[in-house]
Amino acid sequence: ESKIAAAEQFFPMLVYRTGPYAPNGIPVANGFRDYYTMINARDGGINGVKVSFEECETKYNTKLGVECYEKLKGKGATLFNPYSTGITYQLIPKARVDKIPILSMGYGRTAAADGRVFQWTFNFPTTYWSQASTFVKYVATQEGGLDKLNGVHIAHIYHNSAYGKEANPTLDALSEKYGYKLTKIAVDHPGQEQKAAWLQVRRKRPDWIFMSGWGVMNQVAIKEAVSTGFPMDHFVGNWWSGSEADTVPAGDGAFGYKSAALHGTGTDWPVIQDIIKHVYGGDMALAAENKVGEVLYNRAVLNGMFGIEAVRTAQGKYGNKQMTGEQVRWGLENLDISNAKLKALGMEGFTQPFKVSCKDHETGGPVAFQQWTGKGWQFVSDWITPITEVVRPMVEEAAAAYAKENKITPVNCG
Amino acid sequence: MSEQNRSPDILLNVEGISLSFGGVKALNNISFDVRKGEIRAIIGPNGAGKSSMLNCINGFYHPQEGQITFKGETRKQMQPHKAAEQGIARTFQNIALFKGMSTLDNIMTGRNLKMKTNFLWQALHLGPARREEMQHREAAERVIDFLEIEQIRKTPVGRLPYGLQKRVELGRALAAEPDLLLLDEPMAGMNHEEKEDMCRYILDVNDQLGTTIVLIEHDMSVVMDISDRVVVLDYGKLLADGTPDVVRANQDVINAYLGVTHE
Amino acid sequence: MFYREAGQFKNTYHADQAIFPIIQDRWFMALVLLVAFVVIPLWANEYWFQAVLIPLYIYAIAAIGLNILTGYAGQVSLGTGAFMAIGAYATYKLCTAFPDLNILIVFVISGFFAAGVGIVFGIPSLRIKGFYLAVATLAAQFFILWLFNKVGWFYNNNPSGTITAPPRELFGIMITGPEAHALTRYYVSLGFLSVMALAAKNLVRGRVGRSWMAIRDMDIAAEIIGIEPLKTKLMAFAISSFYCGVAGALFIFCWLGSAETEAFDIFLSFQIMFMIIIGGLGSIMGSIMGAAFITLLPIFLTNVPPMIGIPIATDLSKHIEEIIFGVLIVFFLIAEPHGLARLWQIAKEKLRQWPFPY
Amino acid sequence: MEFMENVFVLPFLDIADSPVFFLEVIISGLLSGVMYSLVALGFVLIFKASGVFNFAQGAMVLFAALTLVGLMEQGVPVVIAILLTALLMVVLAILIEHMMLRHLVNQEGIILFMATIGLNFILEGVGQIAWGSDVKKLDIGIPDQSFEYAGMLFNTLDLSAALIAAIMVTTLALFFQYTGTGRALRAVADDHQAALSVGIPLKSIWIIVWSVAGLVALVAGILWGTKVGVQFSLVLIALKALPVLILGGFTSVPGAIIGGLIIGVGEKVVEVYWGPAFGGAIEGWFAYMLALAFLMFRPQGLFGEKIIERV
Amino acid sequence: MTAEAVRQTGGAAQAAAPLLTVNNIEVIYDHVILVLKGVSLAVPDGGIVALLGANGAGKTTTLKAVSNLLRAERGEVTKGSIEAMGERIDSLSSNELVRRGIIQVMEGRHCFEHLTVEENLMTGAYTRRDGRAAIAQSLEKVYHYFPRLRERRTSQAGYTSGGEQQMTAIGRALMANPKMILLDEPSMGLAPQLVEEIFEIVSDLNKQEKVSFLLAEQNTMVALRYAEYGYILENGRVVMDGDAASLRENEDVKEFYLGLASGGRKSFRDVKHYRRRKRWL
Ligand SMILES: Nc1ncnc2c1ncn2[C@@H]1O[C@H](COP(=O)(O)OP(=O)(O)OP(=O)(O)O)[C@@H](O)[C@H]1O
Ligand SMILES: Nc1ncnc2c1ncn2[C@@H]1O[C@H](COP(=O)(O)OP(=O)(O)OP(=O)(O)O)[C@@H](O)[C@H]1O
Ligand SMILES: [Mg+2]
Ligand SMILES: [Mg+2]
Repeated sequence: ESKIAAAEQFFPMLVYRTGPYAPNGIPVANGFRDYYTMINARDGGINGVKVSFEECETKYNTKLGVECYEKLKGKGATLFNPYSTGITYQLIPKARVDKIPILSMGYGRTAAADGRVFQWTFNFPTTYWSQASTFVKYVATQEGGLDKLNGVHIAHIYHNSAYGKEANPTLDALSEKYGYKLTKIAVDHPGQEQKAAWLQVRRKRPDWIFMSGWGVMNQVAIKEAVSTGFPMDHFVGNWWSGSEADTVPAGDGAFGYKSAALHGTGTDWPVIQDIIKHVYGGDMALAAENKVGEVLYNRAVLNGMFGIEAVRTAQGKYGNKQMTGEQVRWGLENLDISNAKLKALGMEGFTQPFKVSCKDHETGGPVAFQQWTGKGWQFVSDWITPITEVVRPMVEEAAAAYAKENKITPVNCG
Repeated sequence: MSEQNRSPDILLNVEGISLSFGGVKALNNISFDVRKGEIRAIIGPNGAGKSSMLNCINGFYHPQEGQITFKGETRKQMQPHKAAEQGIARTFQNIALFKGMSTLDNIMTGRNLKMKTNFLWQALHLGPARREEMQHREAAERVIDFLEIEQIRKTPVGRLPYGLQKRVELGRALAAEPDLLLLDEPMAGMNHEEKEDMCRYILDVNDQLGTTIVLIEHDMSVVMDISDRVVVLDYGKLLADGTPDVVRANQDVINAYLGVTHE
Repeated sequence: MFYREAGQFKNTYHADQAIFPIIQDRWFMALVLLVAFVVIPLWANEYWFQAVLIPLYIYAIAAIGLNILTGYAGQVSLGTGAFMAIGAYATYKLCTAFPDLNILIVFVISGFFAAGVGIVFGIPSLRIKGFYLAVATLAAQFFILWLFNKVGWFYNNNPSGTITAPPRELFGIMITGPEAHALTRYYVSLGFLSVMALAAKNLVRGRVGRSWMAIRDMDIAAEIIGIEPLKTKLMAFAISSFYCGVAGALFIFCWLGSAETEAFDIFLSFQIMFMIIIGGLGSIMGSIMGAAFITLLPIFLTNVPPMIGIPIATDLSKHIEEIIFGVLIVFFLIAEPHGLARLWQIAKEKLRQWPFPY
Repeated sequence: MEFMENVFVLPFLDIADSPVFFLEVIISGLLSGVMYSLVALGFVLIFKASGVFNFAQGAMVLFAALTLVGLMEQGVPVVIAILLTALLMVVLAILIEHMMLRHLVNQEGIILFMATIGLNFILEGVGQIAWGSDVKKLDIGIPDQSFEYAGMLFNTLDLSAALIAAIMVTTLALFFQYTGTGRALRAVADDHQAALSVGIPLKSIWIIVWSVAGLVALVAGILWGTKVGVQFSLVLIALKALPVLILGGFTSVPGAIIGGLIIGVGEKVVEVYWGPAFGGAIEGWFAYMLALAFLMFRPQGLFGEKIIERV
Repeated sequence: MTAEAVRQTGGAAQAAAPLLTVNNIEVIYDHVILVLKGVSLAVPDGGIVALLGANGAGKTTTLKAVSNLLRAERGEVTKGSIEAMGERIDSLSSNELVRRGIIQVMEGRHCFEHLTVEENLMTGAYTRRDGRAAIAQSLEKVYHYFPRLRERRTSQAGYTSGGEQQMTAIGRALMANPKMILLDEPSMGLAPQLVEEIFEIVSDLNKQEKVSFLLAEQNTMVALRYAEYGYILENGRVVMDGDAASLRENEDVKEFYLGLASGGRKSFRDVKHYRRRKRWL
């Protein structure tokens, strides 16, 4: 705590710039770093409170994550973005005790959307389960309506881990509801060899494929899909399976591949332009080398914005000074990302507005679908809202089970 | 030890043993017996099948034909550790000590079969386990004393010179207090004086404990001096069997094995 | 001259059989225990407990377990991670199914589950040896983790597929769960380590340990002198897996708090393997030293450059750290292939002769 | 009951239902098996010739591939880049011998194994410092296209890999069995000290072997890199090669190939037909179980040298 | 050979420039175990020199110091020097030594288990560059010396008997066509007839091909019969040396190494246990 000057807001960064997931980790880490840097350079911090940050390398490894967490905690961290499902799971119980909130944007434990049980964990704007439901809705729009889903054959190719399996319950539940046929195909970690999975695809000939992949698994799957001759525009990744790192190695074959998205890509957004201006001094080439505008980079920018805005929100209540973990938590819980605010932040259209509440830490934000054009990604759908009436009860059930097992009394959100 | 007080009971009887490896007939219909309390030597040229014979006796090799009777019990096949339980101990031609362990531990391993406490007691190192350990340590110390290897008690055996290793190996076999002791070239690589010591130990074991001994050795002076009866093998065949003097005089044996002696 | 045994006579075999027959060693050990039990808790902060000491002790338990199997009984195993997972999942199942069961006892029972599975995967060791045996243990590694990942029953069908340490207390003190204080968890791990290290030491210096080493050094000769190979090897597998199982339980319940199967992946097995090789195969003390080396060194390497004020990019510093780590491993092996334990011994031997060179 | 049916009835009906597809599964299995063999081969070479289980083989594959891609990104023409990388692998072998192996003569297998783990860390670190951790596309002109033939799908990259592997294995197997150097290599694996005593220069032997293993790693790196992109995950391919290695026998060059084929076919058939009954992703552990089953009958692997047990 | 003649050749050889000289070397294992405490010896060109001594005296260590195999056992020469053919050889690798014609037959056989007997023999010819024909000829010669090996040539060395392995090890060294052989306990485990044969081979090679020998041997009787000169090692020091004949006459040598008490050879049965060895030191 002592190391932080009085007027600094410290943002810890758990990054993975090395190891098997580095191709994904690098743009994420750069995005955070650049957004924080830009805030200091452009605005002089948050309402005059400078942003400070420090990276700690986790190699995407839970055990190294512990060390990083403790180290950065000791330096006055007030908000963690773990960027690894494993580390998130591990920090969720600690958050409550250490009084440091966790923001796992679009990953981690879906049940944490129930803010009454997971008071200290946030996963807005949306979750895996919501995402799966938007995928089903997207297929419906392509097939001509939800009622046309009956008889459609969807395959879910997933990373055989807790993360990869997340979408399964939702897809199952919706399959029951809408009558599409669901085939689940698991791919073992790390996924460099997927012949068996794609043989099954060849055999079963699904109409659509949804993929929950990560790292090398995505690249190989896209290549295999190409060589199997699967129509790429019917192959949709989740938002962790749709970045440049996944499509580039497959070359031209990847054209037409789709994925879910939480935000826009490219550099045409005012906020990204600000970064190029303030961080890279307008040097586009340098910016491109640092992956500015790539999917995962922009995701980190969005994520960085959430953290900063949470602090700003908290400052609105507690005064313009350095916020504590508890205050940041309040800020997160009362975060209101309105269209006006997005505009002010240079992110209009970049993502959709939402409002967090005590009960709902997810907000059931909408998801868009984007397609790979060979150079970049392009939105090919509107923002699709999740099927909340199916997802939310599942969330509450899971949260209740967790509360029971861990002897947590849900808070009353009034 | 004179002929009269040697008991004539047969401790071990080997009948019609044949053993082959692929094309090599290592043993071919070999029969002989070993009386209780005697020192029985097996000699023969290199590759004659002597070590293989010992391996058959203690169950490491399973002969294709023939049977072995030990203490009146006839068997065709058995597992080596069963043989050990019945009271057969041995030393090896290529030293087979436990290299990572100290001399004392090697000898204590020889007493393994006699130790019974379960591992839970041992983990606690209390009560019966501790008593037992002490009691066997004493027995092991007697062996160490007997073989005069006190100074190297705690030395890892891998570091010992060859001759001492052989002695430790003998100690390990003795620690088991066997009824039948099989020795495979116990004196190879020793100088005269050390051979004298080794002979002394062998004779003492035989004498004081009444242990029956089967011995393979290439040093004829040793064999002729200390053994009661000698079996001669020659590339799988039994060439001769009898007292040292008889064997020494046998022309076949001289041709096949002894050559002209220089003494 | 300060370290010598001259003049220290032992009048009983018992005294001679003591773990530390030399008085200086006994003092040293007492000092170590004093530091671990009293000094460290007074001084350490949460970072030290949570990032350094607790994992160190837990790894040390697993390393002792693996050392029993690999270092003493000579059976190469790469299934440590899986056996640890069994301990962790068994603890989770037990303490959620029987919330009132004493948590410390649950840890021990979980160890027995691991032991049972260890025996099953140890059976091939009768026929398969050396590096080939590693395959049997790798089969265990991959199969068991797949099973825990696949079968929802193991994680109580919760949708996230992970297990989380529920809060459990003993005599009113939280032992596990997020509220359990780091100091408590520190003492629990240290307590387990002390007791289990002592028990392991007792085992390896007695009959059981000798049979293990005999099998390791020369299995044929061991069998010929009456050591039953199957029984001895299976016992090693059982006891080793027991240690790993308990370590695995502590791993989740006293350290990580929550994990999925990936926490126990093959790299954990490798890591424990590194510990015992660097520490010294066939040495209990070495297992602990190896665990310390492998856990502390990277932390040290990560924290040094910023401490002395050299700012290096995160990835560069990680890579450099890896390289230094690799170089040090090679360096230590060249300096002393038999590990830190042996180095320590040689140091003592030199001390004994000091000031004479030999 | 349903499970029983899924295990004992349905898969067979499935196979009978579409024999062409079954054939396709088998052929895919054979082709993926060859890809594993390429990596296993590097292990075999080093083990056979020095008794070292080289943990760093995966890192060598990565290192070679990274260097090749890195050079190509700098604008070096393909052929020259390959030659330069090959040269670098030889230099690496010399360094390894100089800094590591010669100081560890006559040590036990497990110690040498550990040393290669150290090497593994070093190579990973150096490779990534030099060339970064990003995914890179590797294209040296090996065609990577699919075509359908007799109702089955083939990929030209897989076929090329099979051809290359066949050539490498034949050459190496002949080399080991019929040349004086091959004999010397096997002697070294048996007993370092005795090999020294008859004047076999351990140092140059090791340099040769590690160089060849480095070149094999380069070939594996090229093929795998073309297939999945060059990135850190290439290191993990070693895990796929382990069951192959074990099943074929650590000491057998042909074993690496046959083992690869058996594992490849076994795991694909099982995953495709039996995977669904078990919930999928069973090929990972199945490969090990299959290897284990073979070992129960031949403890030295299918073609490994017999383990000599004598007293 | 009469004692007189031996003394003469031995003496003459000593005077000639030695092929190998070891000057006052000290050897330490594992950085702490001091084994040789200053050993010096010389082998004349074309001579046979015996190295005698009890178990653990340091014979093997001395030979390994010469052939530079110590490094592989974590031992090192810390003092003194070793010269052969007029140059320092302390730092030469064993490969270079073998090329120069110095080869060691290691104690305890050390065959390559997985190679066949013939392949084992062929590894001995690794350093030779004089063509297949010459090597084939040497192989013939080895088979001529050891007919048993011819019979077993295709079996894996690991499965041959102890004596067969010993023959293989010696044969392997002969295949290198050496100038000097360091023989460590060649007679160990060999049948008496064969022991004689081995020493006949030694003397044969020595006479016909001028091969020199440094042999560590426990069978003192035979060793001193064939060697011209002998050194006796005790506890890492040379305690006595002299030509073979004089050693054979020495009372102590007679008693401790030859087992000849004043009254002639004594039966092993009659050795008394209280007798303790006399020490030279
Ligand atoms: N396990 C085995 N496999 C193949 N051949 C074997 C095996 N064991 C022994 N032999 C062969 O059987 C023959 C007899 O071997 P054995 O070891 O019994 O000889 P030995 O009489 O002890 O000879 P030595 O005096 O040289 O030790 C040898 O030719 C040997 O090669
Ligand atoms: N690798 C080693 N490490 C430690 N000490 C060793 C090593 N090798 C030998 N020694 C020690 O060196 C001393 C001399 O051993 P050496 O083998 O040279 O004796 P030797 O005269 O050849 O005996 P032997 O007749 O039994 O072969 C012995 O005391 C032995 O314990
Ligand atoms: Mg024999
Ligand atoms: Mg010797």
